[in-house]
Amino acid sequence: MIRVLFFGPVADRVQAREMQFEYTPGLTLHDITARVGMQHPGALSIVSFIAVNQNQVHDKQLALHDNDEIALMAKFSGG
Amino acid sequence: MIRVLFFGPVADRVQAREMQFEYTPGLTLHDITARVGMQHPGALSIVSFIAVNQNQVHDKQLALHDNDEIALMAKFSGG
Amino acid sequence: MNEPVRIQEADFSQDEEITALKAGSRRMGGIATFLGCARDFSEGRDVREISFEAYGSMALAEMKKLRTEAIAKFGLLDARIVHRVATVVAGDNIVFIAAGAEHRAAAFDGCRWLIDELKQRVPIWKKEITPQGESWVTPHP
Amino acid sequence: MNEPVRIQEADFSQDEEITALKAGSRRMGGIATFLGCARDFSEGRDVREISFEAYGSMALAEMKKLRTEAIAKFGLLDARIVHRVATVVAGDNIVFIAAGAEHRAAAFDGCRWLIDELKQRVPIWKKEITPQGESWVTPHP
Repeated sequence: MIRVLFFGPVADRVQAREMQFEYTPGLTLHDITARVGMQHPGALSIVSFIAVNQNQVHDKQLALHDNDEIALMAKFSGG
Repeated sequence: MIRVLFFGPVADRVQAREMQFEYTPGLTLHDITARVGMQHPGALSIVSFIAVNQNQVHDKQLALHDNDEIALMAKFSGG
Repeated sequence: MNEPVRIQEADFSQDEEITALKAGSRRMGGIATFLGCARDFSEGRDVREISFEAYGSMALAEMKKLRTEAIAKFGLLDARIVHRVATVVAGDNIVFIAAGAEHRAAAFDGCRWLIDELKQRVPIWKKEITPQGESWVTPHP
Repeated sequence: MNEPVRIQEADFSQDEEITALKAGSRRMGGIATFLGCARDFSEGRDVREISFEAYGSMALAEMKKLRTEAIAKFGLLDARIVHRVATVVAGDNIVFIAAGAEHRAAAFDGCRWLIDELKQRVPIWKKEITPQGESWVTPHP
Protein backbone atom coordinates (compact mmCIF):
# COMPACT_ATOMS: atom_id res chain seq x y z
CA MET A 1 0.00 0.00 0.00
CA ILE A 2 1.20 3.53 -0.84
CA ARG A 3 -0.14 6.36 1.34
CA VAL A 4 -0.38 9.84 -0.14
CA LEU A 5 -0.78 12.67 2.37
CA PHE A 6 -2.24 16.13 1.78
CA PHE A 7 -1.94 19.17 4.03
CA GLY A 8 -3.22 22.73 4.13
CA PRO A 9 -4.11 24.20 0.74
CA VAL A 10 -3.64 20.90 -1.12
CA ALA A 11 -5.86 19.03 1.35
CA ASP A 12 -8.53 21.71 0.85
CA ARG A 13 -8.49 21.18 -2.92
CA VAL A 14 -8.40 17.38 -2.73
CA GLN A 15 -10.98 17.52 0.06
CA ALA A 16 -9.11 14.72 1.73
CA ARG A 17 -6.05 14.34 3.96
CA GLU A 18 -4.97 10.99 2.61
CA MET A 19 -5.36 8.68 -0.36
CA GLN A 20 -4.15 5.11 -0.64
CA PHE A 21 -2.97 3.29 -3.72
CA GLU A 22 -2.14 -0.36 -4.11
CA TYR A 23 1.56 -1.06 -4.46
CA THR A 24 2.65 -2.88 -7.60
CA PRO A 25 6.26 -3.67 -8.46
CA GLY A 26 7.85 -1.01 -10.68
CA LEU A 27 5.54 1.74 -9.44
CA THR A 28 7.19 5.18 -9.68
CA LEU A 29 6.50 8.48 -7.99
CA HIS A 30 5.36 9.79 -11.35
CA ASP A 31 2.68 7.09 -11.58
CA ILE A 32 1.24 8.26 -8.28
CA THR A 33 1.32 11.98 -8.99
CA ALA A 34 -0.28 11.34 -12.38
CA ARG A 35 -3.15 9.45 -10.77
CA VAL A 36 -3.72 12.18 -8.19
CA GLY A 37 -3.47 14.80 -10.94
CA MET A 38 -6.10 13.07 -13.05
CA GLN A 39 -8.58 13.18 -10.20
CA HIS A 40 -7.55 16.58 -8.79
CA PRO A 41 -5.75 18.70 -11.37
CA GLY A 42 -6.46 21.87 -9.38
CA ALA A 43 -4.70 20.40 -6.37
CA LEU A 44 -1.68 19.20 -8.28
CA SER A 45 -1.21 22.65 -9.83
CA ILE A 46 -0.25 24.08 -6.42
CA VAL A 47 2.06 21.24 -5.45
CA SER A 48 5.59 22.65 -5.16
CA PHE A 49 7.31 20.00 -3.05
CA ILE A 50 7.09 16.24 -2.86
CA ALA A 51 8.38 14.15 -0.01
CA VAL A 52 8.80 10.39 0.15
CA ASN A 53 9.07 9.07 3.68
CA GLN A 54 9.55 12.64 4.93
CA ASN A 55 12.44 13.47 2.66
CA GLN A 56 12.07 15.87 -0.23
CA VAL A 57 12.60 14.25 -3.62
CA HIS A 58 13.00 15.86 -7.02
CA ASP A 59 13.18 12.85 -9.32
CA LYS A 60 9.71 11.69 -10.30
CA GLN A 61 11.15 8.54 -11.80
CA LEU A 62 11.95 7.38 -8.27
CA ALA A 63 10.92 3.75 -7.77
CA LEU A 64 8.54 3.36 -4.85
CA HIS A 65 8.48 0.65 -2.26
CA ASP A 66 5.55 -0.91 -0.50
CA ASN A 67 4.41 1.18 2.50
CA ASP A 68 6.06 4.36 1.23
CA GLU A 69 4.52 7.58 2.54
CA ILE A 70 4.25 10.33 -0.05
CA ALA A 71 3.33 13.96 0.65
CA LEU A 72 2.27 16.34 -2.10
CA MET A 73 2.81 19.79 -0.66
CA ALA A 74 2.08 23.42 -1.53
CA LYS A 75 4.70 26.08 -0.83
CA PHE A 76 5.42 26.30 2.88
CA SER A 77 4.26 29.35 4.81
CA GLY A 78 5.35 28.63 8.36
CA GLY A 79 7.33 30.95 10.57
CA MET B 1 33.86 75.99 38.45
CA ILE B 2 34.66 73.32 35.85
CA ARG B 3 34.15 69.70 36.90
CA VAL B 4 36.22 67.01 35.21
CA LEU B 5 34.94 63.47 35.62
CA PHE B 6 36.90 60.20 35.32
CA PHE B 7 35.52 56.68 34.97
CA GLY B 8 36.81 53.15 34.79
CA PRO B 9 40.39 52.84 33.53
CA VAL B 10 40.99 56.61 33.51
CA ALA B 11 39.74 56.96 37.08
CA ASP B 12 42.10 54.15 38.12
CA ARG B 13 45.09 55.99 36.64
CA VAL B 14 44.10 59.40 38.00
CA GLN B 15 43.19 57.76 41.30
CA ALA B 16 40.24 60.10 41.49
CA ARG B 17 36.74 60.27 40.06
CA GLU B 18 36.59 64.04 39.77
CA MET B 19 38.78 67.13 39.63
CA GLN B 20 37.65 70.71 39.80
CA PHE B 21 39.19 73.75 38.12
CA GLU B 22 38.32 77.36 38.57
CA TYR B 23 36.51 78.88 35.63
CA THR B 24 38.16 81.89 33.99
CA PRO B 25 36.83 83.67 30.92
CA GLY B 26 38.37 82.35 27.71
CA LEU B 27 39.12 78.95 29.17
CA THR B 28 39.16 76.23 26.48
CA LEU B 29 38.80 72.48 26.60
CA HIS B 30 42.45 72.24 25.61
CA ASP B 31 43.49 74.23 28.68
CA ILE B 32 41.75 71.69 30.89
CA THR B 33 43.06 68.57 29.17
CA ALA B 34 46.56 70.05 29.26
CA ARG B 35 46.33 70.60 32.99
CA VAL B 36 45.08 67.07 33.61
CA GLY B 37 47.76 65.71 31.27
CA MET B 38 50.55 67.49 33.14
CA GLN B 39 49.50 65.87 36.39
CA HIS B 40 48.51 62.48 34.94
CA PRO B 41 50.14 61.85 31.58
CA GLY B 42 49.49 58.10 31.90
CA ALA B 43 45.78 58.72 32.29
CA LEU B 44 45.55 61.12 29.37
CA SER B 45 47.28 58.62 27.10
CA ILE B 46 44.27 56.30 27.27
CA VAL B 47 41.65 59.02 26.80
CA SER B 48 39.86 58.36 23.50
CA PHE B 49 36.68 60.39 23.94
CA ILE B 50 35.88 63.69 25.55
CA ALA B 51 32.39 64.84 26.49
CA VAL B 52 31.30 68.30 27.56
CA ASN B 53 27.96 68.31 29.33
CA GLN B 54 27.41 64.70 28.22
CA ASN B 55 27.93 65.34 24.53
CA GLN B 56 31.01 64.12 22.74
CA VAL B 57 33.19 66.91 21.40
CA HIS B 58 36.10 66.75 19.02
CA ASP B 59 37.30 70.36 18.94
CA LYS B 60 39.69 71.03 21.78
CA GLN B 61 39.52 74.75 21.07
CA LEU B 62 35.95 74.70 22.36
CA ALA B 63 35.35 77.63 24.74
CA LEU B 64 34.09 76.44 28.10
CA HIS B 65 31.41 77.99 30.25
CA ASP B 66 31.19 78.17 33.99
CA ASN B 67 29.76 74.95 35.48
CA ASP B 68 30.57 72.84 32.45
CA GLU B 69 30.96 69.12 33.14
CA ILE B 70 33.81 67.48 31.25
CA ALA B 71 34.45 63.75 31.01
CA LEU B 72 37.79 62.32 29.83
CA MET B 73 37.00 58.78 28.77
CA ALA B 74 38.84 55.64 27.70
CA LYS B 75 37.45 53.50 24.89
CA PHE B 76 34.08 52.12 25.82
CA SER B 77 33.70 48.43 26.53
CA GLY B 78 30.03 48.05 27.40
CA GLY B 79 27.68 45.54 25.89
CA MET C 1 14.19 20.40 30.43
CA ASN C 2 12.26 20.83 27.20
CA GLU C 3 13.67 19.54 23.95
CA PRO C 4 15.61 22.17 21.97
CA VAL C 5 13.46 21.61 18.85
CA ARG C 6 9.70 21.41 19.26
CA ILE C 7 6.36 21.78 17.53
CA GLN C 8 3.63 22.47 20.03
CA GLU C 9 0.21 24.00 20.43
CA ALA C 10 1.01 25.84 23.67
CA ASP C 11 2.76 29.16 23.98
CA PHE C 12 6.35 29.24 25.22
CA SER C 13 8.45 31.41 27.52
CA GLN C 14 11.50 33.17 26.19
CA ASP C 15 13.03 33.22 29.65
CA GLU C 16 12.73 29.45 29.91
CA GLU C 17 14.14 28.90 26.43
CA ILE C 18 17.10 31.19 27.09
CA THR C 19 17.80 29.56 30.43
CA ALA C 20 17.83 26.16 28.71
CA LEU C 21 20.02 27.49 25.90
CA LYS C 22 22.57 28.89 28.34
CA ALA C 23 22.64 25.75 30.46
CA GLY C 24 24.95 23.94 28.08
CA SER C 25 27.85 26.36 28.08
CA ARG C 26 29.55 29.02 30.16
CA ARG C 27 31.31 30.34 27.07
CA MET C 28 28.20 31.89 25.54
CA GLY C 29 28.71 35.62 25.15
CA GLY C 30 25.97 36.44 22.67
CA ILE C 31 22.46 35.12 22.10
CA ALA C 32 20.39 36.29 19.15
CA THR C 33 16.73 35.41 19.03
CA PHE C 34 13.90 35.80 16.59
CA LEU C 35 10.27 35.80 17.64
CA GLY C 36 7.60 35.70 14.96
CA CYS C 37 4.18 36.98 16.04
CA ALA C 38 0.73 37.16 14.52
CA ARG C 39 -0.07 40.57 13.02
CA ASP C 40 -3.54 42.04 12.83
CA PHE C 41 -3.36 42.70 9.13
CA SER C 42 -1.58 41.31 6.14
CA GLU C 43 -1.42 42.92 2.72
CA GLY C 44 -4.17 45.34 3.54
CA ARG C 45 -6.68 42.84 4.93
CA ASP C 46 -7.73 42.61 8.55
CA VAL C 47 -6.68 39.30 10.02
CA ARG C 48 -8.79 38.00 12.86
CA GLU C 49 -7.02 34.70 13.45
CA ILE C 50 -4.20 32.68 11.97
CA SER C 51 -4.21 28.92 12.05
CA PHE C 52 -1.33 26.59 11.29
CA GLU C 53 -1.11 23.10 9.96
CA ALA C 54 2.04 21.01 9.81
CA TYR C 55 3.26 17.77 8.33
CA GLY C 56 4.35 17.09 11.87
CA SER C 57 6.85 14.27 11.57
CA MET C 58 8.65 15.80 8.60
CA ALA C 59 8.51 19.33 10.03
CA LEU C 60 10.14 18.21 13.26
CA ALA C 61 12.80 16.23 11.40
CA GLU C 62 13.61 19.24 9.19
CA MET C 63 13.80 21.56 12.19
CA LYS C 64 16.23 19.18 13.91
CA LYS C 65 18.35 19.09 10.75
CA LEU C 66 18.30 22.90 10.61
CA ARG C 67 19.53 23.14 14.18
CA THR C 68 22.37 20.70 13.55
CA GLU C 69 23.34 22.43 10.34
CA ALA C 70 23.30 25.90 11.93
CA ILE C 71 25.46 24.80 14.85
CA ALA C 72 28.05 23.42 12.43
CA LYS C 73 27.84 26.19 9.83
CA PHE C 74 28.09 29.15 12.23
CA GLY C 75 30.02 27.56 15.09
CA LEU C 76 27.13 28.04 17.49
CA LEU C 77 27.35 26.72 21.02
CA ASP C 78 23.65 25.84 20.92
CA ALA C 79 20.38 26.70 19.20
CA ARG C 80 16.66 26.18 19.84
CA ILE C 81 13.64 26.25 17.53
CA VAL C 82 10.03 26.20 18.71
CA HIS C 83 7.07 26.50 16.33
CA ARG C 84 3.47 26.60 17.45
CA VAL C 85 0.81 24.80 15.49
CA ALA C 86 -2.37 26.34 16.81
CA THR C 87 -4.94 28.99 16.08
CA VAL C 88 -3.63 32.35 17.22
CA VAL C 89 -4.74 35.98 17.32
CA ALA C 90 -2.86 39.23 16.81
CA GLY C 91 0.08 39.57 19.16
CA ASP C 92 0.39 35.85 19.84
CA ASN C 93 3.71 34.08 19.48
CA ILE C 94 4.20 31.78 16.49
CA VAL C 95 7.85 30.84 16.22
CA PHE C 96 10.93 31.31 18.36
CA ILE C 97 14.54 30.80 17.39
CA ALA C 98 17.54 31.31 19.64
CA ALA C 99 21.18 31.00 18.63
CA GLY C 100 23.98 31.23 21.18
CA ALA C 101 27.65 31.70 20.35
CA GLU C 102 30.84 32.98 21.91
CA HIS C 103 30.45 36.27 20.03
CA ARG C 104 27.53 38.15 18.57
CA ALA C 105 28.27 37.95 14.85
CA ALA C 106 27.83 34.18 14.72
CA ALA C 107 24.73 34.36 16.91
CA PHE C 108 23.06 36.90 14.61
CA ASP C 109 24.11 35.13 11.42
CA GLY C 110 22.96 31.75 12.72
CA CYS C 111 19.63 33.03 14.00
CA ARG C 112 18.80 34.80 10.75
CA TRP C 113 19.82 31.81 8.66
CA LEU C 114 17.61 29.55 10.80
CA ILE C 115 14.43 31.57 10.32
CA ASP C 116 15.14 32.08 6.61
CA GLU C 117 15.71 28.34 6.10
CA LEU C 118 12.79 27.36 8.30
CA LYS C 119 10.46 29.31 6.04
CA GLN C 120 11.91 27.55 3.00
CA ARG C 121 12.25 24.03 4.26
CA VAL C 122 9.79 23.21 7.03
CA PRO C 123 6.38 21.87 5.92
CA ILE C 124 4.04 24.16 7.82
CA TRP C 125 1.16 26.12 6.29
CA LYS C 126 -0.56 29.24 7.52
CA LYS C 127 -4.21 30.16 6.99
CA GLU C 128 -5.49 33.68 7.60
CA ILE C 129 -9.03 34.09 8.83
CA THR C 130 -10.39 37.51 7.89
CA PRO C 131 -13.88 39.05 7.98
CA GLN C 132 -14.05 38.15 4.26
CA GLY C 133 -13.23 34.48 4.80
CA GLU C 134 -10.28 32.15 5.09
CA SER C 135 -7.31 31.82 2.83
CA TRP C 136 -4.04 29.94 2.84
CA VAL C 137 -1.06 32.26 2.76
CA THR C 138 0.97 32.13 -0.42
CA PRO C 139 4.56 32.92 0.43
CA HIS C 140 6.38 35.60 -1.47
CA PRO C 141 8.86 34.23 -4.00
CA MET D 1 5.49 49.34 32.72
CA ASN D 2 9.25 49.76 32.74
CA GLU D 3 10.92 52.40 30.60
CA PRO D 4 12.11 51.12 27.20
CA VAL D 5 15.68 52.30 27.83
CA ARG D 6 17.27 51.56 31.17
CA ILE D 7 20.54 51.17 33.05
CA GLN D 8 20.04 49.07 36.14
CA GLU D 9 21.82 46.83 38.58
CA ALA D 10 19.11 44.16 38.67
CA ASP D 11 18.63 41.37 36.17
CA PHE D 12 15.72 41.60 33.70
CA SER D 13 13.17 39.23 32.20
CA GLN D 14 13.04 38.74 28.46
CA ASP D 15 9.39 37.76 28.69
CA GLU D 16 8.55 41.04 30.41
CA GLU D 17 10.57 43.09 27.93
CA ILE D 18 8.94 41.38 24.95
CA THR D 19 5.47 41.82 26.41
CA ALA D 20 6.19 45.52 26.87
CA LEU D 21 7.62 45.79 23.36
CA LYS D 22 4.56 44.17 21.80
CA ALA D 23 2.12 46.27 23.80
CA GLY D 24 2.49 49.26 21.52
CA SER D 25 1.48 47.65 18.24
CA ARG D 26 -0.60 44.82 16.78
CA ARG D 27 1.30 45.12 13.50
CA MET D 28 4.53 43.62 14.87
CA GLY D 29 5.35 40.47 12.94
CA GLY D 30 9.02 40.03 13.82
CA ILE D 31 11.06 40.72 16.94
CA ALA D 32 14.83 40.28 16.94
CA THR D 33 16.67 40.36 20.23
CA PHE D 34 20.25 40.30 21.36
CA LEU D 35 21.29 39.18 24.81
CA GLY D 36 24.87 39.69 25.89
CA CYS D 37 26.05 37.42 28.71
CA ALA D 38 29.16 37.10 30.85
CA ARG D 39 31.52 34.38 29.65
CA ASP D 40 33.79 32.40 31.90
CA PHE D 41 36.88 33.15 29.91
CA SER D 42 38.13 35.83 27.62
CA GLU D 43 41.21 35.62 25.43
CA GLY D 44 42.43 32.56 27.25
CA ARG D 45 42.12 33.84 30.79
CA ASP D 46 39.62 32.52 33.30
CA VAL D 47 37.20 35.24 34.26
CA ARG D 48 35.70 34.95 37.71
CA GLU D 49 33.58 38.12 37.66
CA ILE D 50 32.92 41.07 35.42
CA SER D 51 32.08 44.46 36.82
CA PHE D 52 30.72 47.45 34.95
CA GLU D 53 31.00 51.15 35.45
CA ALA D 54 29.03 53.77 33.53
CA TYR D 55 28.95 57.50 33.06
CA GLY D 56 25.30 57.06 33.93
CA SER D 57 23.65 60.25 32.74
CA MET D 58 25.48 60.29 29.42
CA ALA D 59 25.08 56.55 28.88
CA LEU D 60 21.34 56.74 29.35
CA ALA D 61 21.06 59.76 27.06
CA GLU D 62 23.08 57.98 24.36
CA MET D 63 20.97 54.83 24.66
CA LYS D 64 17.80 56.88 24.27
CA LYS D 65 19.26 58.53 21.17
CA LEU D 66 20.21 55.11 19.78
CA ARG D 67 16.65 53.86 20.24
CA THR D 68 15.16 56.89 18.51
CA GLU D 69 17.67 56.67 15.66
CA ALA D 70 17.11 52.95 15.15
CA ILE D 71 13.33 53.34 15.06
CA ALA D 72 13.67 56.02 12.35
CA LYS D 73 16.49 54.38 10.39
CA PHE D 74 15.00 50.88 10.16
CA GLY D 75 11.29 51.69 10.37
CA LEU D 76 10.95 49.78 13.63
CA LEU D 77 7.64 49.76 15.47
CA ASP D 78 9.48 49.83 18.81
CA ALA D 79 12.80 49.00 20.44
CA ARG D 80 14.12 48.45 23.96
CA ILE D 81 17.62 48.61 25.42
CA VAL D 82 18.55 47.47 28.94
CA HIS D 83 22.13 47.46 30.24
CA ARG D 84 23.11 46.20 33.65
CA VAL D 85 25.76 48.00 35.67
CA ALA D 86 26.65 45.47 38.31
CA THR D 87 29.15 42.77 39.15
CA VAL D 88 28.22 39.58 37.34
CA VAL D 89 29.48 36.03 37.00
CA ALA D 90 29.60 33.64 34.06
CA GLY D 91 26.18 33.08 32.55
CA ASP D 92 24.67 36.28 33.92
CA ASN D 93 22.86 38.72 31.65
CA ILE D 94 24.59 41.98 30.78
CA VAL D 95 22.70 43.71 27.99
CA PHE D 96 19.40 43.15 26.21
CA ILE D 97 18.22 44.70 22.98
CA ALA D 98 14.88 44.05 21.31
CA ALA D 99 13.74 45.45 17.97
CA GLY D 100 10.21 44.91 16.68
CA ALA D 101 9.07 45.53 13.12
CA GLU D 102 6.37 44.45 10.72
CA HIS D 103 8.81 42.08 9.03
CA ARG D 104 11.93 40.29 10.15
CA ALA D 105 14.58 41.97 7.98
CA ALA D 106 14.12 45.36 9.65
CA ALA D 107 13.98 43.75 13.08
CA PHE D 108 17.30 41.93 12.55
CA ASP D 109 19.01 44.91 10.94
CA GLY D 110 17.83 47.28 13.67
CA CYS D 111 18.80 44.96 16.51
CA ARG D 112 22.28 44.35 15.15
CA TRP D 113 22.85 48.04 14.47
CA LEU D 114 21.79 48.85 18.03
CA ILE D 115 24.28 46.53 19.74
CA ASP D 116 27.08 47.55 17.35
CA GLU D 117 26.41 51.25 18.00
CA LEU D 118 25.93 50.74 21.72
CA LYS D 119 29.43 49.30 21.97
CA GLN D 120 30.80 52.29 20.05
CA ARG D 121 28.87 55.11 21.61
CA VAL D 122 27.70 54.35 25.14
CA PRO D 123 30.14 55.26 27.95
CA ILE D 124 30.28 52.01 29.88
CA TRP D 125 33.46 50.19 30.89
CA LYS D 126 33.97 46.54 31.72
CA LYS D 127 36.51 45.15 34.17
CA GLU D 128 37.40 41.47 34.24
CA ILE D 129 38.32 39.92 37.55
CA THR D 130 40.53 36.86 37.06
CA PRO D 131 42.57 34.71 39.43
CA GLN D 132 45.57 36.80 38.28
CA GLY D 133 43.94 40.13 39.14
CA GLU D 134 41.66 42.74 37.66
CA SER D 135 41.91 44.48 34.34
CA TRP D 136 39.81 46.87 32.30
CA VAL D 137 38.79 45.42 28.99
CA THR D 138 40.31 47.09 25.98
CA PRO D 139 37.89 46.79 23.10
CA HIS D 140 39.11 45.41 19.82
CA PRO D 141 39.62 48.08 17.17
